[in-house]
Amino acid sequence: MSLGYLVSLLYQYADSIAFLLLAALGLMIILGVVNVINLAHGELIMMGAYITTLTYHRAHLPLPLCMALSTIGVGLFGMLLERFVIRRFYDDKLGALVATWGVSLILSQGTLLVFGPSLESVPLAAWTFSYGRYSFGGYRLLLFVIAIAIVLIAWWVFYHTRLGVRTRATMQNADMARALGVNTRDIYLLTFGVGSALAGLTGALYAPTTTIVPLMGNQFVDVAFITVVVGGGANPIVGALTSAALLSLIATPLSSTLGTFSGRIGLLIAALVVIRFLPRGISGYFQDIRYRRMARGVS
Amino acid sequence: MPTPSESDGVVVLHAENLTKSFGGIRAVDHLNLTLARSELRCLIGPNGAGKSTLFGLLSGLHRPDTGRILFKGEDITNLQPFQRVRKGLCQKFQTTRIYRSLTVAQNLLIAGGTHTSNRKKNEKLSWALSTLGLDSEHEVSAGKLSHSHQQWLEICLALATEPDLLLLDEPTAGMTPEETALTAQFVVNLNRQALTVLVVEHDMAFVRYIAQSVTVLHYGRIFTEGSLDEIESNQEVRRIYLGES
Amino acid sequence: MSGALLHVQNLVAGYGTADILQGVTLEIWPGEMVATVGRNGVGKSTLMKTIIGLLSTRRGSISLKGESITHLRADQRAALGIGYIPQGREIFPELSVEENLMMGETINCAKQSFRYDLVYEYFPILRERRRQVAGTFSGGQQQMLAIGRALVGRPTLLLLDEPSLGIQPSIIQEIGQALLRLNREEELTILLVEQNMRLIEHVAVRAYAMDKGRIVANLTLEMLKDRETLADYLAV
Amino acid sequence: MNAKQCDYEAGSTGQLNSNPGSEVEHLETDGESRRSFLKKMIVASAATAVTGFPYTRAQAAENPSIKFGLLEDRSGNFAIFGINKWHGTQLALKEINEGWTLEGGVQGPGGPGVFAKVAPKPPTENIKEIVNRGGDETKDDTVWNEEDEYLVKSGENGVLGRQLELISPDPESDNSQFQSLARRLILEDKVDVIMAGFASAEREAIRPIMDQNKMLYFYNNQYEGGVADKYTFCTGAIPEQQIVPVMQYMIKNFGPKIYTLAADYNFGQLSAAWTRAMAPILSAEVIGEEFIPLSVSQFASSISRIQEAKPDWLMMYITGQNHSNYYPQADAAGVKIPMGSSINIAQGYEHRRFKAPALARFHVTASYMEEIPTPRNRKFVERWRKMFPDEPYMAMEGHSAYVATHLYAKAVRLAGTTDKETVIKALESGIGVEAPSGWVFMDPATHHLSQYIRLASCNEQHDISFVTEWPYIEPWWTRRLGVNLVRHPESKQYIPDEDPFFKMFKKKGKG
Amino acid sequence: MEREDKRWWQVLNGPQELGRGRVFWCLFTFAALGLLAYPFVGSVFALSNFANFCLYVPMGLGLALLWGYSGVLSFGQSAFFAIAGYVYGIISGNLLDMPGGTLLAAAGAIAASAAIAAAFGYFVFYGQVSGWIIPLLLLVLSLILETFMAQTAGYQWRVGSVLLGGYNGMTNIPSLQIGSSIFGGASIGFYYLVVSAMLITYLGLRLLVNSHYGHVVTGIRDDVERTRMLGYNVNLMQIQVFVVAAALAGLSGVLYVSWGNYINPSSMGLLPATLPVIWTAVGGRSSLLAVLLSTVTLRWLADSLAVKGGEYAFLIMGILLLVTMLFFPAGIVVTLARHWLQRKPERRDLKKNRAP
Repeated sequence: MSLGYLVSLLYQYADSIAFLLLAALGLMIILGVVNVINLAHGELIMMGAYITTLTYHRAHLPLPLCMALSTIGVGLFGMLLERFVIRRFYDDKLGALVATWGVSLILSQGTLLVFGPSLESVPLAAWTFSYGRYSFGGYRLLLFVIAIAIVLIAWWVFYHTRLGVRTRATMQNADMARALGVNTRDIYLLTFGVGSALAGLTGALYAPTTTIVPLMGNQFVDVAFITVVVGGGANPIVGALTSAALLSLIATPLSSTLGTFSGRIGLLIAALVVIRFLPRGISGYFQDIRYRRMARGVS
Repeated sequence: MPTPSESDGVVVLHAENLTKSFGGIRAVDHLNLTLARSELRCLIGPNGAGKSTLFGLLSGLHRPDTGRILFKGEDITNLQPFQRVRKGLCQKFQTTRIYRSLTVAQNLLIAGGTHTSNRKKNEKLSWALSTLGLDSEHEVSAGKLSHSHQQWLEICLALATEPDLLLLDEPTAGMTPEETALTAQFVVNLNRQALTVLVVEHDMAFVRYIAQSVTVLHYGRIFTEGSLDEIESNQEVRRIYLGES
Repeated sequence: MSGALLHVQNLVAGYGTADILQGVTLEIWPGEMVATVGRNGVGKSTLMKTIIGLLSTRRGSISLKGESITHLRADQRAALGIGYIPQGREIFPELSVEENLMMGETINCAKQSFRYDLVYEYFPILRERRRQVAGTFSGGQQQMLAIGRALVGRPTLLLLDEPSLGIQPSIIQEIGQALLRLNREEELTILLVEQNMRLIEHVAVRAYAMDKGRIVANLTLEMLKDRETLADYLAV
Repeated sequence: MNAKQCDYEAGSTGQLNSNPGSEVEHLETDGESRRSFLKKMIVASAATAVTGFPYTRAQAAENPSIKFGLLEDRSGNFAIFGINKWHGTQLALKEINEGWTLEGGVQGPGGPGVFAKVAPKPPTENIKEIVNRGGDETKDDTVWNEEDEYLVKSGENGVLGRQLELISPDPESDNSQFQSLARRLILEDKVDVIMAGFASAEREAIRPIMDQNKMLYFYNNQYEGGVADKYTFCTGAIPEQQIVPVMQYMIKNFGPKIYTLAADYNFGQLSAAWTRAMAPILSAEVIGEEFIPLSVSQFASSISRIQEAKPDWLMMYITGQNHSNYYPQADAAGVKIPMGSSINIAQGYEHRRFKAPALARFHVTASYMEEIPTPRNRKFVERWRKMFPDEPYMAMEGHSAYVATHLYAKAVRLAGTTDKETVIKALESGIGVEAPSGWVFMDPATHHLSQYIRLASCNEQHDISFVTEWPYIEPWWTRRLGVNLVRHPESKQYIPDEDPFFKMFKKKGKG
Repeated sequence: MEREDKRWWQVLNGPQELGRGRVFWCLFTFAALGLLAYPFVGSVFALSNFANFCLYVPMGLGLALLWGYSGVLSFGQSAFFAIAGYVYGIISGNLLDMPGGTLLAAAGAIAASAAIAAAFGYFVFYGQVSGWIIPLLLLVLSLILETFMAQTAGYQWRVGSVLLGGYNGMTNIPSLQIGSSIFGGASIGFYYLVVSAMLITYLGLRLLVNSHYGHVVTGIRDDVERTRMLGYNVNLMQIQVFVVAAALAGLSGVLYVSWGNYINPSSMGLLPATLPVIWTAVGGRSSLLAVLLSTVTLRWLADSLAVKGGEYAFLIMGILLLVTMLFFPAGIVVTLARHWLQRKPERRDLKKNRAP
C-alpha cells in the first residue's frame, strides 16, 4: 500500500464525512431538539441548491452571497413550516412524519412545474492539488473544512451561549425550562429554522458539484436518514459527528477496495447492526453511559 | 403476628435485600419484605420513601440492583412484567391507567383472559363490578367515567387477570371521603375473598379502615412494621412523618 | 384589590377527569414566607404547578401583584418574577452547575442584573463545583442548585415544593437557614410546600393546611409550633 | 461506410403504393423466405385494394381520428427525458396533421438492410471483421438525400384523411402506472399505436401487455439492445451502433487501456459486457471496471480508483441524475482523462447543465444531438424551438420519438389501414426516411433502426464538434443470433449471455 | 363474562370498526353484490383497472391494522409487497408445468414476506427500538433490497430457470392458475379473485380487531405498559401483528404480479414505500372500512390524475396528504363518519334516559 494510496484514502474519508455530516446535521438537530423527523429535509436541500443557482444565474450575484442567501432563505422557509405545519404535530411524531412527506411531494413537484426539469449548474472553483498519481479537488476539502467548522460552531453555540444552554435544557426537560421563563415554542421555532438553514446551506454548498433537478434531494436523504438513525437524537452534535465518522470508516474502505456497491450495502447493513445493539443510536448510548456514571458517582 | 415460613405455602411474596438507585438517589435500600397469604398490608411512609419504586420492583417495571424476589416460592427476579402477571401478581398504577378511548366493556375484555382459563366465570370480578356500580356502565367510554369510577375500573382490570397478589398504588387519590370509604370497604371485602393485597396509601382514614398490618417505609428501608395501633402510637413514626429524623 | 402579592381564588385544576384542586383560595403578602401543609396526595404540588402555569387553570383565577396571570403561559409567568423549585428538583442533569444557574436568568425580565454573587454566597459549593455536571450531584446539592437557579433571576415570589424531600437532615437545616436569610435580607416572598415539621416551624410565619384539594385551615405561627395540631394534618 | 445506392426515386407514397409489381420482381431474388413474406404483403395489399385501395378522401373523411397513445414520463425521476420525448412526438404529430411527412418511403422488401438470412446457428468465431465493417454486408446500395429540407408534402392533412389524436397520460416514472395506463390505452381508449417508456424497466413492464393484446408498440430510446419482439419497434440506438464505433475511435486516438465506469443495472452491466468483449477484438484491454448503484451520488472513491488504474480513457455508462454528479466532481478533482460514452450528453445534455470544463474531452456516439451542424438540422431545431421555446435541450431521445412518429404515419399510409398486423407488415417492408439526423431505415428482421451515427466531441468550452460519422450502421447483433421477426415472430430480450461470443459477460467482480 | 356468549357475527359487528348495525350490513351486502354484479355491465378494461385498484387493499388494510390499531408505522409495506412478488415469480416460473404450481408459489411468496417480517420484527420489537426509528429502518431495508435487486441482471442471477432481471425486472411471470382457469390481469376471473380477496381480508381483519386479541392489540397502542401489566407479551404480539401486515402486503404483491406479470426493484423505492401510508392516513387509520375506501379511491384518483392531471398528480397528492394531516388528523373518511354518526347516539341516549 503506497503512501499515495493512504493519502487518497484519507481524502475519500474526509469527503465522505463531510457529505454525511452536511446531509444529516440539520435533520439531526431538529430531531434532537424538536423530536420530529422531517421527511422534507431533502427538498429543503434542493431549495438551497435552487436558490443558489437561480440567484447566481439570474441576479448575477457572487457565489458566496448566493450561498448565504440560500441559507437564510431556507431557514426562513423552515420557520414558516414549523409555524404552520410542524407545530401541530408535537404530540404525534408519526403524524409529523407523514405530513412532512406531503410537504416533500409538494416542494419537489412544484419545483418541476415552476423551474422545469433541470437548471444549469453553477461553476466550481477548479483548484486541485495532487500527490503521487492522485489528484484531489480543493473544493471537496473545503467542504470538509466547512462541515467541521459547522460542527464546531454548532458545538460552540450549544455549549457556550445562553441560547445553547436554553436549547439543551429544553431538550432535557421542556416543562422545567418553561417554568424558568424559557419560551420553548420560540426555541422549537428557532431550532427548526436553524436545521432548515443547514439544509439550505448543504444544498448551496453542493450545488456546484451536483445536478440541479427537482428530485436532487433524494441523493441526500437516504444517507441522512441512515446517519440520523445511527447517531440517535439524544445529542445531535455528538451523534452526527460520531455517526458520520463511523459510517465513513465502514463505507470508505469498502468502496475503495471492493467497489461502490459494497460501500453502499455496507453502509446500510452497518445501520441495521448498530440499531440492533444501540437502539437509541450512538449518542443515546453515550447518554445512557453518562447517566449510569452519574448514578454511580453519588451512591 | 405469626411468622410465616416459606415452605408451608403461607408466604405469597418474599423480597430480600432489594436495592434500586436512580441517578444518584437510592430509592430502595437493602429492603426485605414478606407477605403472607390472604394478608392485607398497608405500605405507608413519607414522600420519597421509596414506595412506588418498591412497587415497580415487585411488578417488574424496574430491575433491582441487588436482591431477589420470590413469589409463591418461585424466584421471579428476572421475569418480565407480563410473566409476573401470569403468575398472579398484578398492579394498579398510581395515576389511573386505563384505555380511555375504549369502553368499559372493551377495557375488561382486554384485561380478562391472559393466564387464566377463559371459560370459567370470574366471580370476583363480577362481584366487584356490581359492588362498584360499573356493571351499568359497560358501554361508556372509559375516559368519560368519573374519576373514582376510573380508579375502580383500574382495580377491576387488575382483578380480571385473576391475581393472587394485588398491588394497589394510591387507590383513593383524588376521591371524596365517601368514595374513599366505599373503596376501603371494597378492598376489605376483596381481601376476605382470599386475595392478598398490598396497598400504598396516604389517606389515613383509608388505612385506618382496612389495615390489618402496616409497614412504614423510610429512606428506602423498612422503618417498622406492626398493627395500625402500634404504628399510630409509635413516636418514631410520627417523627419521620414530621421530618424530625 | 388588596395588596397581596399572590392571590389565588377558587382555583380548580387537575389531571384527566380528576380535579385535584377543588377550589383553593389563598393570599400571600409581600415579604411573607408561607407554608402549605398536608398529607401526600392532597394536591399541594398540583397547586404549585398550577400557580406557575404548567397545569392549566380549569376554574378560578390567579393574580400576581393585582394583575391576573390566569391566562399566561408558564414562561410568561416566570418572566413576571415567579421562581419555581419543583418537587424532585428537576435540575438539568446534563448541564453543568453554572449552566443550570444560567437557566434562571429568564425569570423576572424586569430585573437589572443577575444574582450569581448571592447564590454563590449562600451556597459556596455551587461556586466550587460550577463546572461539574449537575447529574452527579447528591440530592442535597441538587436542591441547593435548584434554589440557586431560581434565585439568579431575582424573583419576587418563590414557589418551593418540598425542599426537604430525600435530603439529609443536616442539609435540610442548611437550606432552612438560607431560606430564612433570603426572606429577611432579600425580602423574598416564599410559598413553601413542606412536610418536614422542623423546617416549617423554623421558617414559616403561617401555613395553609390542605386536605382533599381544599384549604382546610389557616395555621398561625403558634399553631405551627404545636406538634399535635400539625400532626393532625400531616402524620399517620 | 455503408453508403449505398438506392433504387428508388425519392417520391411520394402514392408512387410507392401504386407500383406493387416492381416490388414483386425485386423480391424474387431473395428466395423462399422473402417470397412467403411477399405473398402476405400482396394479400394484404389486395385486401386493402378491395376496400378501396388506394384510399379515397371521401372515405377518409368519414373515419374518426387515429388514436395515438403515448406514455412518456412528465413527472418523477425521468421527467427530464420524458418531457423532451413528449415534445418530439407532439411536433411530429402537428406536422403530420398539417400535411407533412418525412421524405422517404419503402425501398421495397429488398431494400437495404434486409439481409434477412437466418444463421443456422449463432456464430461463435471471432467477429472482428464484422465489427470493423460496422455490421453485416447488405445487399443493396443506398444513397440518401443531401438536401436541407427533410419534410415533404404528404398530400393530405393527417393520415388516410384522418387526424392523429394524441392520448398521452403521464405515467409518472412509475412502472405500475405504466402497466395500468398501457391497459387503459389498449382496452379503453382503443388506441392504434403506443409509444412508451424511457427506462428499460418501463419497457419491460408493459411489453408483456403489448404482446398479450397484439398492440403495436414503439420504444424510442437508446438502450442496451437485444429486444426481439414481433410487436415492438425500437427506434433508439443500440450497442452495436454506438459502443463499437466509439471504442474504435477512442482506442485509435487515445490508447488501448480502458476503464469502464457503469451504472449497476441492466444497461450499465450489458454495455460494460460489450466493451469487455469488444476490447480484445479492437486490440485493446479493459484494465478496470466499476459498477455504481443508481442511488450513489458521491464519487470520491471511484475517482481515486480511476487515478490508481491510470487508463488511457474512460468508458462511461453511468446514468441518471445522481450519476451525472460524477462530472463536476471528477473535474474538480483534476481528472483529465478522455471519456467515451454511448449515452451521456446526448441524452441528458450534461454539457449544458454543468459548467465548463466538467465535460471536456467527452466523446459520445449519438443518433442525434442538437448541435449537429447540418443545415437540415438547423431547420429542425428552428421548427422545434418555435413550438417549444422553453426546451432546455433537444436530446437524441426526443429525435427518436419524432422520427418514430413520422415512421408510424408513413407505415399507416403505406398499409392503407391502421390495422396493427398490416401496419407491422408495412413497417417490415423496408421503410426508410430522411430524418433530421440523416437517413434512417427500419430493419425488418430485427425491428430496430439502421441509424446515422455521429461521434460528438466536447471541448473545454463545452462546444460540440462532430469528429467523425457513420452514415449507416445496421442493428447486426441480434441478427447474428438468428433473429428474424419477419419469419420467426418471437418476444424476448436477448442478453449477451446468450451469445457464446460474450462468454466474458460475467462481471469481473466489482472492481 | 359476555364475551364467551358472543357468536362470531357479534364479534364481526363489534365496536372496533366504523360501520355497525343492520343498516350498515344491508349497505355492505348491497355494495358487495354490486361488486359481484359489476362484470355484467363493465368493460374488460374497467374490470381490469378496478381490479388493479382493489388489489392494493390488503396491503392498505394490513397497514391500517399495524398503524391504526397497534400503533406501529411502517414505510416498509412495499418491500414486503415486492418480496412476495419476486418469490412468487421465482417459484411459479420454476413450476411452470406443475398443476397448482402458481398456488404453491402464492403460498410460498406470502410465507416469505411473513418470515422476513418476523425476523425484522424480532430485531426491532425485542430490541425496544423507539417508535420513529421503525419506519425509517424499514425504509432503509427497502432501499437495501432495491439496490441489491437492481444489480441482478445477467445469467449468474438465476434461481432455477428464472432470471431475476436486475433493474429491468422479472418478466413473464405467470398469472395465478387454478385448474384450467387462468387469472390474468384482464380477465373476469381475476376481478372476482381480487374482489373476494379484498372482501375476505376486510371481514377477516374485522373479526380480528373485534376479537379479544384485537382488543389487546388496541390496548398495546393506547398504553404499552398497561397492557404489559395485564399479563400480555406485548413484544410478541407486536411481531405477530407486524407479520400479519407483511403477509397481507405479500398477498397484494402476488395479486399484482398475477395482474401485470411483472415486478421490478423500483417497487421497493422511496415513493412506492410511502403510498400505503398515504392511503391509510387519508382514509383514517383507525378504521378498516375507511382505509379500504381510501385505498380504492386514491388509486382511482392517481389513475385519473395520470390521465387528466398530468404533471400535477404528485402536487395534488401532496396537498391532499398535507391537508388531511392538518385538518383531518384522524383521516377524512373517519372524521366525516364520526361527524355523521355523532347525532345518532345522542338521540339514542335521550331515549334511554326517558324510558328508565
